[in-house]
Parts: sequence; C-alpha cells; structure tokens
Amino acid sequence: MILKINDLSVRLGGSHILQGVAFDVAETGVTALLGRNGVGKTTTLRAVLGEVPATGEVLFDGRPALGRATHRLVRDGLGYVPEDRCVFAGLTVAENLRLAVRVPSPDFDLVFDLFPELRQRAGQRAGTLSGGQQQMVAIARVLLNPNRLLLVDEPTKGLAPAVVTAVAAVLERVATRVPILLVEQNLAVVRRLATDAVVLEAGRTAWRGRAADLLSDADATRSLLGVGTTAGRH
Amino acid sequence: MKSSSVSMSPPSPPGRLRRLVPLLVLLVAVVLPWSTLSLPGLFEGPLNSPGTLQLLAICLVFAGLALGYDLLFGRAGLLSFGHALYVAAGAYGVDILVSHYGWQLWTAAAVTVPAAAVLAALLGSVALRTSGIAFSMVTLAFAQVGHIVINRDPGGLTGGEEGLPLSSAGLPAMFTGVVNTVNLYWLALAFLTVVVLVVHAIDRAPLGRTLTGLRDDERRIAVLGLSPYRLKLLAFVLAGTLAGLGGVIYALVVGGASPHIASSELTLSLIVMAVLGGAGTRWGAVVGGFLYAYLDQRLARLGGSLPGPFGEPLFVLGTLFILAVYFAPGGLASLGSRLEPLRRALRPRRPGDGHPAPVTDAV
Amino acid sequence: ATGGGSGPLEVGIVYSQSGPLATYGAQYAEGFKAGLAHATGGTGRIGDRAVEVTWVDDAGDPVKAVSAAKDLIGKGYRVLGGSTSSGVALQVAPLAAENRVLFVSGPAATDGLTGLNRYTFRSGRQSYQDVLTARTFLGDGKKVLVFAPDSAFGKSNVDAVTAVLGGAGATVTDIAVPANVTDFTPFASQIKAAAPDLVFVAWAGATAGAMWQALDQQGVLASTKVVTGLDIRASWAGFGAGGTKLNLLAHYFDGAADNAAYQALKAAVPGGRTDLFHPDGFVAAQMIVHALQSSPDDVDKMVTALEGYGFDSVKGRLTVRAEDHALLQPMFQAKLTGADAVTATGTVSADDAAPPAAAMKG
Amino acid sequence: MTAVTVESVSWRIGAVPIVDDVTLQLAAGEFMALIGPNGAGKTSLFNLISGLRRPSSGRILLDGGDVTGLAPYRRARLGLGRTFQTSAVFGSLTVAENVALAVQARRGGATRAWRRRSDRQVTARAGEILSEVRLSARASATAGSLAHGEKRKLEIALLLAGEPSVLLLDEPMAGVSAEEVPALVTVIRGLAGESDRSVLMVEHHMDVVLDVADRIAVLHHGALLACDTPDAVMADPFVQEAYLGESL
Amino acid sequence: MSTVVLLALTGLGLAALYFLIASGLSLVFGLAGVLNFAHGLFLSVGAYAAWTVSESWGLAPAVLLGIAVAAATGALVELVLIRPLYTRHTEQVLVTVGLSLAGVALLQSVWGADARVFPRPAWASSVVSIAGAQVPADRFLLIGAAVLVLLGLLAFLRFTRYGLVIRAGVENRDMVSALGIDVRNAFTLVFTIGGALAGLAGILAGMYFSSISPGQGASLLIFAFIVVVIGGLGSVTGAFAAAVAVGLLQQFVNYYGTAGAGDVSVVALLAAVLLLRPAGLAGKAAPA
Ligand SMILES: Nc1ncnc2c1ncn2[C@@H]1O[C@H](COP(=O)(O)OP(=O)(O)OP(=O)(O)O)[C@@H](O)[C@H]1O
Ligand SMILES: Nc1ncnc2c1ncn2[C@@H]1O[C@H](COP(=O)(O)OP(=O)(O)OP(=O)(O)O)[C@@H](O)[C@H]1O
Ligand SMILES: CC(C)C[C@H](N)C(=O)O
Ligand SMILES: [Mg+2]
Ligand SMILES: [Mg+2]
Repeated sequence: MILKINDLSVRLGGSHILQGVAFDVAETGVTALLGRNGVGKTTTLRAVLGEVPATGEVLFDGRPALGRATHRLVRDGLGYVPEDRCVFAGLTVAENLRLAVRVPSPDFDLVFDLFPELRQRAGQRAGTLSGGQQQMVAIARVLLNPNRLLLVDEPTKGLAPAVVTAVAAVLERVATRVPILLVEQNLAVVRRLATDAVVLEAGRTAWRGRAADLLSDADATRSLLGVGTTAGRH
Repeated sequence: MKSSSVSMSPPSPPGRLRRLVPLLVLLVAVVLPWSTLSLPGLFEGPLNSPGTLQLLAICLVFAGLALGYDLLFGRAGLLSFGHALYVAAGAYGVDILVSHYGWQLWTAAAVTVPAAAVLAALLGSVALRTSGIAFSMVTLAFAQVGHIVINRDPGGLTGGEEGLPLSSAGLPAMFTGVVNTVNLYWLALAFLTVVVLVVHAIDRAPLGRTLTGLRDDERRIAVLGLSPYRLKLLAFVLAGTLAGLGGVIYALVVGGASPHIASSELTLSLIVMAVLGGAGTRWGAVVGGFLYAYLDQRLARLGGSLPGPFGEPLFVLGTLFILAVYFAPGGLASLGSRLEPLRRALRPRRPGDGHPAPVTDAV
Repeated sequence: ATGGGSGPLEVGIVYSQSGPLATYGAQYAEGFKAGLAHATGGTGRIGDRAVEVTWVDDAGDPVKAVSAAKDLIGKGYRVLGGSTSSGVALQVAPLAAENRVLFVSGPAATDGLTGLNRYTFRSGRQSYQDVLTARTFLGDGKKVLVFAPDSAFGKSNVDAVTAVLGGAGATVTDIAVPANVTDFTPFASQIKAAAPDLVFVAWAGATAGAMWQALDQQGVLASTKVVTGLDIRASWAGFGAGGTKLNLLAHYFDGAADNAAYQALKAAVPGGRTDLFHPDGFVAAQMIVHALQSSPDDVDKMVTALEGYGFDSVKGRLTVRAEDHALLQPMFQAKLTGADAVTATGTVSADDAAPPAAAMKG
Repeated sequence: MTAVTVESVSWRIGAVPIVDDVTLQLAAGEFMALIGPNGAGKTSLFNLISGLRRPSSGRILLDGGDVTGLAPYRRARLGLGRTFQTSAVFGSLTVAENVALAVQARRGGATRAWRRRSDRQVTARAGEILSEVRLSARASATAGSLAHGEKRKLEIALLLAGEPSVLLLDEPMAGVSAEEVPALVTVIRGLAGESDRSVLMVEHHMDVVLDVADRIAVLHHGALLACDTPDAVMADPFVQEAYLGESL
Repeated sequence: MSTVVLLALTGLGLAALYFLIASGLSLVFGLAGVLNFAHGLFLSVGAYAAWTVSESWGLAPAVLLGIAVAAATGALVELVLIRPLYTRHTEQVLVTVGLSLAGVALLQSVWGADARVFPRPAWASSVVSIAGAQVPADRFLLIGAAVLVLLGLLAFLRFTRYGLVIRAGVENRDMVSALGIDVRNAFTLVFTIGGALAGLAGILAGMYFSSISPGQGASLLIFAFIVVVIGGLGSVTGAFAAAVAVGLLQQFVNYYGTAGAGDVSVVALLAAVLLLRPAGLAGKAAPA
C-alpha cells in the first residue's frame, strides 16, 4: 500500500467536513475516489497533501504524512493535479513547466508528445489559455518528474471529448508506472482506468473495493453515486 | 462574518435584544456629560470635565470618519489612499469660509459638504477609470496634490504648515469656550450617529449587498446588468460626502485645521482603524476608530511618564496594531464571532431557525 | 483647581516631549525649570503658595495640544505655556482668549502670535526679529534675495524681508523652494544666476545639510554674502565645509550674553551647555512668576502686569511691549569657527530688533 | 427574428486571430450548442457577445439592434445573460444573497440605499430559484465555501434570476457530479422552454448537447466550421476525428 | 548650456537615488506582492547602523554593517511578521504600515528626532567641472551604484529560479509547495535582498543629504512608490526608466517652472501614466 488513510478528519470554517475517512491506495493501478458534489473528495486530497489541517493517520510510503511540509511530501514523490488547475496565470506556459521541474532530466518529451499544443504556446501567459489548455499544463507539471503516487482531481473536467480520451490514455500509461488516486465524475473514464474504488458520502467512507464490483452493481452505484451503471458512456 | 441580509425568519428574541444594545450605548453616550463619575487611568478628569469630553469628541469623530472610510474599503473593496483629501476639504472649506470670509457656521457647512461631494465625484470619476493598486496610487496622487497645495498656503488661505485656527467670531456661542465642550461632544456624537445610520442602512439595504458583490466579482456584476463603474463612483461619492461632513465636525471640535488632516498618514490611520476593528463588519471601524483615537490621545498624555520607546505614542500604537492583526484576524469585531460556536452550542436548536445547517447534512 | 487661598498655583505646560520637535521641547522644559527656580529664589513658591507645574506632551500635534489645553482649562488652570511649534501655538492661542486664561507661547516663531489677542504672550523671538537682525548685515548692498521654503514659515520670512530691507531701499526677490525638496542644485544655481548682493536663507529641518552643501558647491557662499539664522547646536555640523563663510543671526547660543540669569541657567542645564531654546523656557517661567505674583487668581490682572513688563533674562534685558505683546529682546550676530564653536560678532539691541507694533486683534 | 447576430466578428491579439471572422445567427427561441476543441475560441466568442471584450472587427446585434460598442451591463439590461466557465460567484455573500442580488439587479433597486417591503418578494423569488437548481439546502452557506459542483449550480441560479431572453452558458456541466446531471439538464431545458428564449451553450458533454440542442455550431481555431442539425454535425468527419475522437 | 548639463546630471543623480530606494521596494512588491510600507524604515535602520559605528570603524566597514543590519531586518520582518500572515494579503501590507509607525518612533526614542550629520568621503563633497557646470561628485557615486544594482537584480532574476518561484508563490503559495518547492525560504531571501538594497539606499541617501533622521526614509518613500508604480509593478527595468523620467522631470521643472511645480508635475505624471496605461510603463496587458 502506497497510501494508507485512517480516521482522517478535517474541520474548515466551523464545519466538520471529513469525519473519519479511511481507505488505502494500492501500489499499482488507479484508485478512484468517487462521490457527489461536496462530499469531501477534494478536501481528502488536500488533507493528504498537508494543505488543510487534518487529524487522523495518513501513511505515505509507510511514513506518517500528516504534519510534514507539503513540499517535502512532494519531493518524496507525491504529485498533485489540483481540481481548479491552479496554473500560475501570470507566468508563461514555459515558466509554469520550468517551475515544476524537480529533477535533472525532466521528461519533456512525454509532455510534448501528449500535449503538442503546449510547445506552441510556450510563451503565452497561462492565464490566457483556454480552460482545456490550462488543464493540460496542470497535468503536464506532474508528468515532468518521476513520482511515487499521483493525486489527480477531476482531470477531464472541461476537456473536449477527444482530449478526455487522450487524457484517459495518458493516465492509463502513467498508471503502469505510478499509482494514481483519481477523483473523477466521468464514470466512463473511471470504468476504463480504475482498479479500485472508494466512495465518500457526507465526509465518510461509504464504500471501498474493486472498481469493477462497484460499477457492475446497479444498486450500489444508484445508491452511492445516484446514477445507473450506464450513465457516463459517451 | 457578514450578517445575512436575506433573513429566512424573523429575528429570535435574543437577536432583538442585541439590536437594542446600540440604542442603549447611544443613550448612555447622550447622557454621559451629566455624569461626574471619575475613571482614573482611563480619563484625566471626571466624565463631564471638558478635557474628557474633548477627548471623547475626538474619538467619536474618528469613529465616524473610520466607518465612512470603511464604506469604501470594507464594503466596496476600494482601497483609496486619498480619503484624507475629502476630510481636509470639509475641514478647510468650513474653516476658510468662516475664518477668512466671516460666513456663519451653518451656511459654511451647508456649502462645504456638497462641495466635498462634488470634489469626490470629479476626482472619483477619473480615478475609477483604473483599478487595483493603480486606483490606490491615483487617489494617493490626487490627495498628495491637495496636501502640497494646503502646505503652500495659496493666497494665505490655508495657513500652510501652521494650519488655520477656526475663528470663533463666526461660530454660534454654544461652540466656543471650554465650558461648551459638551456641545462639541454632542455634535460629534450626532455626526457618528448619522454615519452609523447611513452606513448601516446601506448595509441592510440592497445597495450594501450589491457593493459586497462588487468587491467580490466586478465582471459578474456587469453581466448582471449593473455598471461597476457607476456603483464604485456612488460609493466613492457617498464616502467622500461623509468624509467632508466629518471634516467640518473635526474643524469645530479641534478648533481649526492643520495640514496633517490632508496627509497620506491620515488615510493610513483610517485604514489602520478600519482593520483594527474589523473592516467590512458592522461595528468594526467604529470600534477601531474610537480606540485608535483614544490611544493616540491618551498615550501622548502618558508619554513623559513611560520609559524608552513607550514614551512615543506611535511606537505603542504601531505595535498594538501589529499585535491586533496577529491575534485578532478579522479585527476586534471578530473576537465576538470567535465565541460564536460556543454560543451556538449553548443555545437550544430549533428546527428551521435560519442558521446554516451543518455542511454534511446538506449534501 | 486653583481656588483662592492657599492651594498650590497651577501652571500647565503643553509642549513637545515627543515628536519631531522633541529636542526643542526638552530645552524649553529645562530652561523653564531653571527659570522658575531663578525667579522664585529657589523656593518654587510665590508667597506661601507652591507653583505646581503640569507637563503635557502634544507630540507636535495641534489636535493633542488643543485637547490638553481644554483639559487643563477645564480643570481650572489659569496659566498655560509651552507651544514648541507655530502650528500648535496658533491653535491654542484662541482658546486663551475664549476662556480668559493666560497663555505664554514658547519657541514658536510665527509673527502671527504677536497681537493675536490680549491673553496671548510669547517667551521667544519672532521671525521678524530675525529679519531685523539680518538687516544689520546688509551694508550698502542693493539686491537682496530670500531663499526660503514655500510654506507659511518661508512666506512670513519673505514678507518680513520685503518689508524691512525693501523699506531700507533694497530690491527684494525670493526663491521659494518646496519644503520637502530632495535636490537643491537647481535652486542653488538659480541664486548664482541672480547674483544678488545678499542672500537671506530661512531654512530649518532635516534637509538643511543638503541645502548648504548645494549652495557651497554651486559657489553661492563664495560669491555672495549669505545670512541665515543659527539653529540648535546639534545642527551646526550640518552647515558643512562652507559654514564658516556664513553670516549668522542668532536668537541665542551659549555664550551670547553673560549675566546672573545666564549663570543660573548654565548651572541648571545638564552639562552646562545652554542652547537655542533654553532661554525661551527660562523667560516663560520668569513671565509666569511675575504674572502670578501680581495676582494669583485674576487673569486680567496678570495680563495687565505683564504688559510693559521689563526684566533681565539670559539674553539680556527683555520687555513685553504693551500694545501687541511682542517680546522685545536683543539679538546676536555670529560666525561659525568650527563644527562645534560659534563666536559672537555683534549684538543687535532690543530696540533695533523691535518689530513694528501690530494692532491687537482680540 | 434573430436573437443574436454575430456579423463577421474577429478578435485578434496582436496579429493572432483568436476569433476569426465568425458569422452566426441565433434565432429567437432556438437552443444552439457551441462545440469545438479546447482553445477553439468558444469562451472568447462569449466574451465578445457579452461585451467583456471588444471585437477587432465585425458587428454584434441583439434582437436586431447593434450592441457592438455597448458596455456589458447595458447588454445585460437588454436581456443578455451568461455564465462563466470558471465559476464567478460572490464569494463573501451567502448563496441566497447571491441570488437575491441577481434578482434585484434585474428588477431594479439593487442600488437602493434603504429597505422596502418589496425586498421580501425578492427574497422569495431567490428561494424559488434556488429550489429550481436544487441548492436550497445551501441557501445560507457562504458562496465562497461551496464545493465546485455547487458553484456551478449557483451560476445557473444567478442566470435564472436575471430572466434573460438570450442565455450564454459556458460549460454548465463541467464538474457537476453524475447524479446531478439529469436534473441540471432538466433545468437547462426548462430555460429554453419558454418560446422566446434563446440559448447558446458551450458544453463538452456530448450526450447533454445531443439531448438539448436544436443546432450545433462547431468552432475550430477561431473560425466557424459548421452550424447545422445535430445529426449533420455528428456525421461531419472533422467533428468525428478532431473533436470527438474515439469513444472511451 | 552649462545649466542644462548641470540639471541633467544632477537630475540623473536624483533618478539614481530614487531608483536605489525603489529597487528593493519594487523587488519585494513585484515578487512577493507586498507593498512594503516599512521600506522607508529599513532605509533608516541601515543608515543609523552605519552612522553609529562610522566614527570608530571607518566608513567602508560601517557601510557594510549598515547593509547587513538592514538585510537582517528585512529577513527578520519576513520571518516574524510576513510569513505567518501569508494567506492574509491585506494584513501583510497593514503589518508593514504598523511597523513603519512603530519603527520610526523607536528610532526616534533611541537617537532623537533631530537630524544627525552623516559622514561621507571627502571627495564626495567636491565638484567635477563638466561643460562649465559644477557637478557634485557624489552624483556619480549614486549613478554608479544604481547601475550596479540594476544589473545585479537583472542577473538575479534571470539566472536564478527565485524570481519564478516567488511570482508563482504570490499567486498561489499552496500550489508552489505542491510542486515540491520550499517557497518560504524564497520569500525570506527576497525580503533579505530588499532589506539590503534599502540599507544601501539609506546610507547613500545619508551621504547625499549629509544627514540622517528617523523619518528620512519614510519621507523618501513616496517618490519611490511613484517610481515603482509608474515603472510598472515589479518591473525593475521599468522602475529604472521611471526613476530617470521622474528625476529629470522634477529637476528641470523645478528650475524652469514656478517653485514647487516639480512635485506636482511628478504627481501629474503618475496620474497620467496610470490613466493611460494602468499597468505602468513596463506593465503587460491585464489578464483576460
Ligand atoms: N474553506 C472551506 N470552508 C468551509 N467549507 C468548506 C471549505 N472548503 C470546502 N468546504 C466545504 O466542504 C465540503 C467538501 O468540499 P470538497 O471541495 O472537498 O468537495 P468535493 O467532494 O471535492 O466536491 P466537488 O465534486 O464539487 O468538487 C463542501 O460542502 C464545501 O462547501
Ligand atoms: N489574452 C490572451 N492572450 C493570448 N491568447 C489568448 C488570450 N485569451 C485567449 N487566448 C487564446 O485564445 C484561444 C481561445 O481561448 P478560449 O478560452 O476562447 O477557448 P475555448 O474554446 O473556450 O476553450 P475551452 O474549451 O478549453 O474552454 C486559446 O488558444 C487561448 O489560449
Ligand atoms: C525657531 C523655529 C525653528 C521654531 C519652530 N520651527 C516654529 O514653528 O516656529
Ligand atoms: Mg472537488
Ligand atoms: Mg472556454
């Protein structure tokens, strides 16, 4: 297990947002973190990363992660693609990428192979990129460095269908080398990528197990995710 | 932090009680000059002594000025570095008309305040063509010109750096002489009350909500069909008018005008007051302005008796301000709301009493 | 409060303990204490009543000064002193008249205080006296240039020079410089270009050093006679290399005069080195003691007693002119002989340095 | 009658065309979807129509009237409403206040400095709208603390409050959880339900697009490639290849 | 002719002084986004530190000490005051306002309010005769220092990643950390450099005026603000260009215009530039 989460609890602005989330992320493959809007998926990722104060236990690569500085966790191989992309609007695309480089030989080939557009737009300020282009920058940033685990929050949001497919393919490729904890609303993507699945409900873990088991169980998906198993097929 | 203006149900009894608190405070403030109570340490003399009343009057004026500024800064999100200009316009305007031209006080005030509003409208309409830090700097630039002009004593009107004492000839007898300090006190209290009424009315009215919206997202305001520019100008002129009025009262209370009130330091101290108390909150700026002015005046009185840097009022004020920013984020006004969870826990919960349901129930 | 009878006689001094003029304030306060002891024969009492002095800081801010004055007046004080800066003095003086209390202003040099109202007096010199002293340097020069900040202080100097030297047949022009200017070079070269016979410099404050530097570098000090006022000792070094070329008019410096009052002051001042504003405090104490001696309680009697009062003080013989309360006093001419040494080169009598009488306004 | 006419509109940054000579007509009551790869210029076109940007050339007409030079707020008053791709809500107001502000912006009185009885009706109307977008439960939450999907719904609520006759929706479904999609589709379809309302919607969820759109416009590199019935557009080989790609 | 030369060269000297003061301000503002009202205090701290030891240590070591003390002040302020407030941007600025109030008062209580004579090398008081103009030699010292500072800063921004890290950190600190970068040290470094630059400027200003006083730094700050803003927020080259414009404008207007028009013309320039190009001379178009 690359990541073990136990009894994770977060309070923000007076509300108890996570109330004892518990699940593990396997050493290989994609673990999907699912749930409706506002159940705390993003908050879970941010808590693991140390961006919000949390209590409980988080073991990353066998070492306690809570309380460690974010940048140290990242240097130890925890990559993060945030939900709202968080590209640096004032920096150019090239600067955004350069900033993300942590190793002597970053994998620019992979990045430009996947997103050729980023090469053309190297000099453009990231704030003026289209939504989808920003998403590309955000994903590209973690692909430059080798990682032990990726936390990826809704990577296909706002992407054109062809790009969704491409990103899914990228993640699939990446997942052969690095395990991914993936938050995703697009069940088609989940179906294609996920080996394991965790469902949150109201700040608690409501379901965990094999992704295939969840997606093939119509009752479970309906009650946990509110959709039939056929939803999300494009 | 901000009280909901779309209340879902009538205020509960304790809420109504809390609304009475300001009225009670006002009442106490009005009758205070009849009290001979001494509060050693807090004030030099008994409450009804001229020295104490003068001190309180100055505090009240600054409380009003700070709240007026907070209409701009805390509500509409406009960080003007030139607010002092409109205070100075009020103070010098009335002072010049009374002292040089021998006008009667009320006539002079009736001309000065609208003039300050017009000045704010003119300069605001130019400055608001920019935004963000550029806006701050343009307002600073305008105010700086005002400061320079006042210091140069054009035509002997302003008295330059020596300031212009308010000639008592044009003043009603009720405002001259130390025994009449109490009238200045009431005047200052009336000014503060006016500012509070105006700003709080705006807070509760649609305009308050719209200004907050403007602060949050200008683009969105525009596509909803409201002109951000006009809204900002409206806030700027309103705040400028209140500042002009405050300047008039200031000149009366202090007995004149000096270039300090046109300086960027005055604007900075207004910002400090607003933040100290809690910018954008209901009572924050009032509390901050009152407290700042009180300490500023009192520390000067205690100055000689304190060791080393503590003898410098600005050292103590600056340090206090830094500590407040640290330990009372959101200002002094937020100290109360920090106790809110505790209070809420103690209060029996009734279904649908309009408080936010816990987040997790909502999803 | 000062009830009749035998309570202490209360005097309130509102002055700069902190703020930009704190040094002036400190000298004033030291001088006042020395003067009080001197005038009461070391007892600090008038008759059987002790003089009790309350010291209040105004931080150089008129608002605080007015508050403090109102507080003191409200508590029954009938005698106020202090006012280190002109801005404060002008704001406090109206309170004296409104409330019929005696106000003896301190180092504030503005001419505006003279003749302002019946209840206001001054214990220092006024700008006009500086200018009258400067006239003694004129010789038979005809072109006079005033170099002064573009402020009320500067303007009053320009006006005074125009009246005094212009009246003596000279043509007076002026260069008014922004008070907060950073580089004086353009102005210095303007003076150079104007080639006047005499330059009167009225400048005080932190930038004086840069100003003298510029005048020296552009050759103004070498080519023209330059007259200016002498500030406190700590500032002398700021005259820089060209300082010895200057003709100084002085309100006061240590050693300008010698008499019993000077010896008393010298003995009381820490280190024995008296400075520019010590006499102002000393004189204020002398005037206040005289006023209280004439009547401990009746302010109008105090005013009458002070009007026309002549007495010996640190600078020599002083007289309070009855018409407008100008304080007639001798002034001095001096030369800088080193960074820390000044020698007197002449004395201007109180009469020669007497400003024209102003009408009493209130 | 055309609701929106875009007449040879171009928008260039430097020499680079972002929107390139687009001509488009949205009929009254029509529901048109605008698709295209990321960076095609869809949001930019919205910015031009709503007035946040001025076109480099070309004209924009609203209900037949030229609005090319008008400020955004003037266009909004003419009945043009829009949502933003990245949610732009009033973060420090509550959800209910957000909507009430929008309602009042429409009905007048948003800049009134005193209260009136009629403000009650505004509040009531805001409540209705919130339940329409299924956000009632969060009415008193501060909008800034909403989860992403909730903000998307609030965006729609703000739009509804303006009672616009022309709606520009920029990716309304992005980030909305699968469960909520059908309900939101219902809301959006409802928007267009009233006959005179016209909708132009950017959306990458093709199932939604196909579900609601009368016509689909395709934008690529700033230029309009096609504008036709859904079937025709879906059959277009370019759309198939460059936009839809192979299905997951 | 000699007048024009004199005005031009002293104008450039003034520009150099403004730029030296503005450089640290611009760096901290441009990178860390903090409009540092305490910059003037840093100036005074450096100058007083140098002044205190100048007599016993000699001028050169005193200058170094002054710069070091100001740099340490900058670092300390960042560590103690700015860092804990990094999510609260307005408060960061406000803390510097409080600091400038308290700090100047502290200096005043220690050294008194009066101006102190600041030492300078003898040659700095001499004049150089150029085309008939007597140009004070210290102006060349200032101009040289300003050019060196400009080049140094450009090299720092160009050849290190700090510039990038901090610009990104201002936008979203969490995200920079999430890229594995210790953004906190970068901020401390920028404040340290800002402090050192302020110290240098304070010392040179002390020599320029041949005196220092507690409020001197703060009173010079307003021109530095103007220079930074006209130059375009955070652009060091922009600030340099703006300083030259402001220095020359002020000098020439002060000579040829009516008295005091210099200040007003600078303020007018500021207003004009901002109204025509809200992002300043070197500013880029506002983000979409
Ligand atoms: N800073 C905050 N203060 C208060 N509440 C917050 C804060 N941040 C998030 N929340 C609340 O916590 C809950 C969980 O938010 P989170 O962003 O983790 O949800 P999510 O599962 O990622 O939802 P989505 O699918 O919409 O992205 C939401 O109800 C949100 O309103
Ligand atoms: N200010 C600008 N400077 C330079 N390029 C810009 C600017 N604004 C937009 N662009 C470019 O214009 C193109 C169109 O952007 P736009 O946001 O309109 O795309 P979009 O079609 O909405 O894409 P998405 O579906 O990803 O949101 C993009 O390539 C973007 O990078
Ligand atoms: C002698 C002067 C320097 C005193 C003081 N500056 C005043 O205001 O007049
Ligand atoms: Mg989320
Ligand atoms: Mg878009």
